[in-house]
Amino acid sequence: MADNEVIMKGNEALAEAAIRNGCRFFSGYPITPQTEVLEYMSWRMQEVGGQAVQTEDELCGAYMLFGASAAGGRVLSTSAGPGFALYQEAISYLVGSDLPAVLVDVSRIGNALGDISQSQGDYELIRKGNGHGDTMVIALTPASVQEIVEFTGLAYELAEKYKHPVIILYDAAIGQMMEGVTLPEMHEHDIDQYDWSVKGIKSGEHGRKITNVSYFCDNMYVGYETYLRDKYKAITDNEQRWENIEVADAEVVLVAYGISSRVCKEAVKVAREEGVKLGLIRLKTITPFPVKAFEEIGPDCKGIELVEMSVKGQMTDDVALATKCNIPLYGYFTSYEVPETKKVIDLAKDILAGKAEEVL
Amino acid sequence: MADNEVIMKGNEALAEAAIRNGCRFFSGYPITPQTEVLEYMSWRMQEVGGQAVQTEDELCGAYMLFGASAAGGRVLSTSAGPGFALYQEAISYLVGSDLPAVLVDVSRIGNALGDISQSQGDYELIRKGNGHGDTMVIALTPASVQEIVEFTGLAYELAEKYKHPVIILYDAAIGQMMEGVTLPEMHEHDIDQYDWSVKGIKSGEHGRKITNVSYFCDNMYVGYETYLRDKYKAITDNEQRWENIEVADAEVVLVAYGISSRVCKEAVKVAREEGVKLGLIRLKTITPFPVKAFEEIGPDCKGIELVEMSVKGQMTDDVALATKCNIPLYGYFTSYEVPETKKVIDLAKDILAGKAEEVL
Amino acid sequence: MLTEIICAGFGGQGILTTGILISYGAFKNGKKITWYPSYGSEMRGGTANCTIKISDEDIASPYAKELDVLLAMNGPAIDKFEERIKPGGYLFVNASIVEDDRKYRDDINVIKVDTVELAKKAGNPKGENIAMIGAILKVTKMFTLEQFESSIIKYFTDKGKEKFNDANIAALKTGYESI
Amino acid sequence: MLTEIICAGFGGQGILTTGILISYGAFKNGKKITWYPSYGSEMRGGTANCTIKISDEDIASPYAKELDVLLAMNGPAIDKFEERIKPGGYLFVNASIVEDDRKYRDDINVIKVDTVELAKKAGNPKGENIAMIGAILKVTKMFTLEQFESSIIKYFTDKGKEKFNDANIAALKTGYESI
Amino acid sequence: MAIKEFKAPEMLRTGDPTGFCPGCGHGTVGRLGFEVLDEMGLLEKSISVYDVACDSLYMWAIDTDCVGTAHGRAIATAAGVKRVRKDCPVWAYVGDGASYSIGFQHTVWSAIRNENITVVIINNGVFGMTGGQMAPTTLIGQKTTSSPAGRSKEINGMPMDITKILTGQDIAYLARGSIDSVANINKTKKYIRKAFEKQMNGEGFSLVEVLAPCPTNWGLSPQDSLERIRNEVMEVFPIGEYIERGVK
Amino acid sequence: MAIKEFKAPEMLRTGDPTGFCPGCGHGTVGRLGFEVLDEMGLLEKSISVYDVACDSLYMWAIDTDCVGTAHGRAIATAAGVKRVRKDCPVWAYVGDGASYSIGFQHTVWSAIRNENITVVIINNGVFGMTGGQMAPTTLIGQKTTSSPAGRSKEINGMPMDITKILTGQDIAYLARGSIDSVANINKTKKYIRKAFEKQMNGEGFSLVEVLAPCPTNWGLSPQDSLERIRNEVMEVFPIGEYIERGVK
Amino acid sequence: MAHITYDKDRCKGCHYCIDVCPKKIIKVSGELNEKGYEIVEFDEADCIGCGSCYTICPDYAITITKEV
Amino acid sequence: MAHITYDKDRCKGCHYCIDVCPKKIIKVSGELNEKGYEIVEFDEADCIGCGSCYTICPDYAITITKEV
Ligand SMILES: Cc1ncc(C[n+]2csc(CCOP(=O)(O)OP(=O)(O)O)c2C)c(N)n1
Ligand SMILES: Cc1ncc(C[n+]2csc(CCOP(=O)(O)OP(=O)(O)O)c2C)c(N)n1
Ligand code: SF4
Ligand code: SF4
Ligand code: SF4
Ligand code: SF4
Ligand code: SF4
Ligand code: SF4
Ligand SMILES: [Mg+2]
Ligand SMILES: [Mg+2]
Repeated sequence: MADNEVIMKGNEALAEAAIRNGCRFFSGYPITPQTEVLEYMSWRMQEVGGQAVQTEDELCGAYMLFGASAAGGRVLSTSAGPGFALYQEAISYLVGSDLPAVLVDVSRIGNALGDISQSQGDYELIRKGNGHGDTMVIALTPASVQEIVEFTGLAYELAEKYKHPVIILYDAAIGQMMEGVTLPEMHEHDIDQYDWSVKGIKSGEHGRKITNVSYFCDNMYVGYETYLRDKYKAITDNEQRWENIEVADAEVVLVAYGISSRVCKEAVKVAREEGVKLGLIRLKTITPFPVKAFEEIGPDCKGIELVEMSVKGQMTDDVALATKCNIPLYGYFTSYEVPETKKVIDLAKDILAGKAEEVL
Repeated sequence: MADNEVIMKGNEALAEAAIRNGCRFFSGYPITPQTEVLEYMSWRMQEVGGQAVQTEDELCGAYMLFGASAAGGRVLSTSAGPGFALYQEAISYLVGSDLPAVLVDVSRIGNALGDISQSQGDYELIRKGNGHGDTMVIALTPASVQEIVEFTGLAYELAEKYKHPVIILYDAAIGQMMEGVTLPEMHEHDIDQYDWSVKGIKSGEHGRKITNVSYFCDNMYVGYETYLRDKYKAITDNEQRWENIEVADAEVVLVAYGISSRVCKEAVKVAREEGVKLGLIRLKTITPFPVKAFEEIGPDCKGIELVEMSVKGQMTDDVALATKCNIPLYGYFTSYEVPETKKVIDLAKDILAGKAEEVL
Repeated sequence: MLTEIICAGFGGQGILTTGILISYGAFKNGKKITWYPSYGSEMRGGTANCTIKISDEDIASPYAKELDVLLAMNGPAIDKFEERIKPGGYLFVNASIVEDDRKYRDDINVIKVDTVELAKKAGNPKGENIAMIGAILKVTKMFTLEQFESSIIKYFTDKGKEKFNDANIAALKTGYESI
Repeated sequence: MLTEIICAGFGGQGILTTGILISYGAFKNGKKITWYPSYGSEMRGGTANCTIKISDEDIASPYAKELDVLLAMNGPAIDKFEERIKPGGYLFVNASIVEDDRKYRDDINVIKVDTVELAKKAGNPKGENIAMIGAILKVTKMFTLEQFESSIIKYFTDKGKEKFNDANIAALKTGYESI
Repeated sequence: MAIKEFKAPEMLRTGDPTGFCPGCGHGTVGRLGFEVLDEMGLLEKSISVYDVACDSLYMWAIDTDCVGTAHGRAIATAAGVKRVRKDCPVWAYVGDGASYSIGFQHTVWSAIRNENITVVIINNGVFGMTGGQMAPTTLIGQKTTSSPAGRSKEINGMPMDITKILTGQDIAYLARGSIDSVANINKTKKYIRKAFEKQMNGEGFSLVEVLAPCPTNWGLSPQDSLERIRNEVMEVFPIGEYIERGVK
Repeated sequence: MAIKEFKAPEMLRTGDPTGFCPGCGHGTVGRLGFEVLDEMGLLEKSISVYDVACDSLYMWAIDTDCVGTAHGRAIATAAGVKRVRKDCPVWAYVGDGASYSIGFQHTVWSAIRNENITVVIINNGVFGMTGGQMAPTTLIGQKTTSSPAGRSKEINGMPMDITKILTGQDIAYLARGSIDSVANINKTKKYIRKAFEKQMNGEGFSLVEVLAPCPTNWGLSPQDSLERIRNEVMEVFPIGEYIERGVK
Repeated sequence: MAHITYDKDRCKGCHYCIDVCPKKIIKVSGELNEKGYEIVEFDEADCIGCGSCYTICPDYAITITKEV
Repeated sequence: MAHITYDKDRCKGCHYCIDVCPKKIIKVSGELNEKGYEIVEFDEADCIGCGSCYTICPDYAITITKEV
């Protein structure tokens, strides 16, 4: 890499950003539309003396990462849709074992064979799935290649701060497209930096056990309940991230993340030129869900327009709760088509004209 | 089985009920606290000329079931917590391929190694997880061994009615305990009964393709969006199930499912004897979430007390939405301890005394 | 009325079956029951136990905090569960294994049953648990001997083990009459 | 101003790289860009295409519905995308492959570029795409020849392929001058 | 005077051309399976199982029953189909990535359980569908998008040879064919026929691996691809019959 | 005058007794590993990886670094640990259910990639932790809770023999030991020592399977369990060295 | 006498058939089909009906009928 | 001269050691330890320090020291 200002695909930018943040361990398995990460890592890790393993399947990818994290490495594994579904058990184990890790889901449409178009259908999987038990992860939703790069650094920071898995979720459109991007400087990660990681003991030290954290809590599950609640609360209180655009005086507030939010941003601008007061709450985290972003909504707001590429309108419930069910919700849901600026605005106009149907 | 009135473990009753409903194919892998299903099936299927396969892992269990369902069989696979997390991709494929199947999660506590106590921590996994894409399943939550038996029959009925996977979710306490139970009569299932299943074609027939349903929809994903939305809506409108106990005049309404709801039922009785007007909404389905049950809540209701064995209070959001955020919510959440009647009532009293803290 | 019972002892002493027999007897005599085992890793080596609740009405939790009866087939079972017995409740001690000079709470009824001896006497050396049940029936009057006899016969007959019926009934009676 | 371009042709014709070169040129000249490929099973055998958007401001969706420019390296590319060109937009046709008597919409500007011939002339037989870019620069005046030259040199130099720089610039110029 | 015909089953000829790339081996290997079924009078009763890779394109080329399942799960799925449809010839037709990488465990365990199905595996040395990443069968030194410097034993391990793995398993049939030449195609067809015969006799698991070209991801012309099979691939993966119940 | 001591590493002797059942083979097999590490001066640097089965009880018996991972994923996890901690001896100590059933794919693929770790597998013929279900290694005729009439070849397939599966793989070391007798325990210890030596030499994947009793789930006394290993298990699973880099 | 039926719309121009014909009677035609693939042409007269071209063709483009 | 250290609290009564002692100097003691396992007893005088009992003991209950 000759310089820090380049054009890159989202997937490749993620890979390069991870490396520049000190990631020296990658494990994963090919799956469209994220295979570029593996392909990039296959040569780039050799340049920087790291490890890129094409594992035999996603499970091995996830559990190698589990081990590499336990050993103190800064680690990455990426997948998409069905492959990410196979990570579920491991994510639960990462949470239950207090291990930092960065995982990426490049979401694609659909539930079964043959689906690779862009989509935002994995929202619930990432926000509420996460395997068995009482799991919650931190989930970041970048909307541009540049933001992928920034959130990659942030992801490592949060993962290690909370000793917790962080998931970066973006859809195929962002993963596959190239944009201009400024990359961070190269940064080395010290695998000995944390006391908790396994590294062999020194004379007199006790052996470390990376396992179910509840074993180390007062009264086991009783203490673990508190531990986990406190951790989740800290994350919820401190890590909400969003971008509000002209929300305060908006008559219709759009809510979106990722690729859809870019269209919404344009819609706000175009609509305001036409005299329609749109605003946008862009979710930069979906977990914790940025409830605080909704405080800025003003008294002029007639309705919220959810813009998401999903059949179910997967963020509906969270937005309803964030607004205490006080603002009518409308949805422009598309599943695989990238939403169009004009349609966003048209629905907003219908909302204002009282012609739209609520989703909840 | 000599007679229809017996005492049985929940897990064994499930197995027997499945067989009596015509299930002749079981695939699964041992995991506490559901291994009895596999063990029971290992001898019982031989008696009835069916198949019970201890697969090499959960993935094989899930995909053998996928194939057996495609071939027209009435099928069952069961697991618990971490094992069920490994079913996620397959569940998504079942949904995407319009295949009926009954799957069971016997939930146990926690996220990592060594957790087998009863718990209700898989609510979100079952209600919102279900793999990648825009998935929604039907999820039944029996509260007794008898209800396991009844819901097993219901599960097959719904699975075939909607060509959709149905999940029965209960916790280890219900799975492990014995109760008296009345079993249904033996019923044979005709594997040729549905036209859609693969069975070899007859001269002049066209080959059937069991695969991603979107291929057969108008305009592919565009049509599939509508197809899926309609299916989900039909399920949501028609299949909500619940039991309301003295809800209309209750000052505090309990909401619970499974083992916790049994305790709540007792609490309603005991509290009313003490003059505290409790009521209970017992969820018999969590998907669709029985929103309609909440219509009966009367004007005297001062608050809703959620009783669940989970760290996060996983049903909180759904109840808030079902009540349009209009009723204060309080939680008695325990993770692994079966809730106690007295504590349920104590919190209700605190709620009425204005001494309890809201959860949302 | 709700009766709460725990049966406990070493793995291999047939503890879970003992609990099932009691539950089944109650069920066949028109009661609602729950039976709940210790399961999972607890099985390894150590102790086994199960909790039985018997009632005329629906039973809420299968867990028991205030025992009417503790059936203790070994010492560790007493260590673990004695404190949970209600004042006035019953502790049935397997006197063939538990030291005779052991001290007990004085607000409960302790009944020592020499199960090995009784089983031998009944000509059913594996019938220790059933002899214990006999003793419990006599003391607590939960069910009549006849009621329990018929349920136990049905239980083993349904399992295809009718050939043990006579020996089992003998053990039950011997236990019953030992008190 | 937002410029929307699609490059399309057979897989193997270097379509994606052509798009990247245009994007990179724009980026190095201070523009915001998005480049978006067809990916996945579409790659198999058939056609390849990519969409480029160039703007001074943030770009919303990387998809394009109203093309300013279609760069068509073969016939099927024209079949598929011609209708999306804006009235008054440009269609650059690879005249080396596409039949000469083909009919086109009459509200667009069609420019035929004999890429094979030009590349040969430039002494860079693999430089067909770059020759095409040269022609586009000349017609659309998106960037000056010099602006694009320096970006193309940087692009290949960064990739460690500086030895092709002269040949590539020759192809670019030949294409530019062919109009 | 009799008529000899060389003619693919009508089903394959009457629809649209397949979605495979020019020269792709899938077209030939799948056809062999359908020819055999046709000749055995089993075509209509047959049920084929595909996963999501290039094999899945067969779903749109055929007009008999089929099931499309998740990546790597075709063999497990086929076993499930067969256990319910005992009279139907059931076959899983899948890639080498699917069967030896993500679904490897199901391949071996279906063999151990001796599931009464036929498995045909296309060894094309790459993950074709996803654009040519390294597969378990990629040769040492072969460049792929995920082994850009060529597969190296040190980093990626040796190519997987299923005939070694299944040595000594008590299955009905195991063979490896190739479609680099007419003679080898005909031989491969015989293997596939035996495999289906064993299934119909209830003898259990039969597996035929077939060396096949993926010109697109090999970056070679179709002809050069066949050449490569002859010169390079067959050396590492010898063709022939490896296990035959009652014979060897 | 010198002193010869037979003494388990202090770490193992000073805490509570292990959680294993009386006569369980885990106690011995794990000890052999720690003895070897101790004798090689590597105990403190060592990192052990367990999954959720009975092996996990070691986490509470030792005082060196360890990782507890999901069922069947110990070998994959150990490979991840080792790739970050190249200087530490890393071993996965796991059950036969974990390594040959749910995690089988990781076992074989770690071997193919020649991951530089040591794997010790306890072949006790059952799923011990979950109460004695059939394992890949359960013998034909053996009754388990999921093969109540005895394992049958027709229904469940033949027992899996890892030495057959890994035949011909280019790994550092493969051996099978047994702990039925003092002599065999000593032999097994030598195997484990070689395995760790190979790892420390960077030669790659080493695997030692050990025949061990699970008296609880076999329903036998400890002594009868050892007898059974000698009389029945060892016939199906012969002990010895199978692969040794540079030697065989 | 052998008869060749060639479905040029199925042909993808791999030219395998050219290589395997023992009589060398299959040639590149110089024409493209609708999909843009370079199709072949046959000199049926010399065909011996050996079926090699059928056998190697991955696209079911050739049918050979032969009287025997 | 060999010295035997026996940690009876670790012993689980498997009695493997009894079987392997070449001198047959390990016997069932008839006593139970705290956990209820039947412990063994040694006749140290005749011990040859062969270590067999140590080797077979799954519970690290025996240590043998021997002067050589
Ligand atoms: C769980 C999951 N992981 C990965 C993929 C992506 N994927 C689809 S096909 C394929 C590989 C195909 O290779 P192979 O099985 O060899 O078939 P080929 O296309 O080469 O015939 C991969 C990795 C997926 N769809 N699902
Ligand atoms: C995903 C998942 N599936 C199943 C289990 C349940 N489980 C825990 S240990 C075990 C088997 C243990 O057998 P083995 O690996 O042979 O170890 P052993 O206890 O016999 O030493 C099983 C099935 C689990 N914890 N997680
Ligand atoms: S990518 Fe390869 S395997 Fe797939 S269709 Fe094309 S040539 Fe065949
Ligand atoms: S169950 Fe078996 S393997 Fe597990 S500790 Fe007990 S004897 Fe050992
Ligand atoms: S082999 Fe078939 S597809 Fe290939 S060129 Fe010949 S006719 Fe066409
Ligand atoms: S049948 Fe034989 S001779 Fe005739 S064209 Fe085909 S290959 Fe040539
Ligand atoms: S071998 Fe060890 S555990 Fe077993 S009886 Fe002897 S001292 Fe006790
Ligand atoms: S060291 Fe040898 S002789 Fe001494 S007690 Fe142990 S086994 Fe017996
Ligand atoms: Mg392949
Ligand atoms: Mg085992």
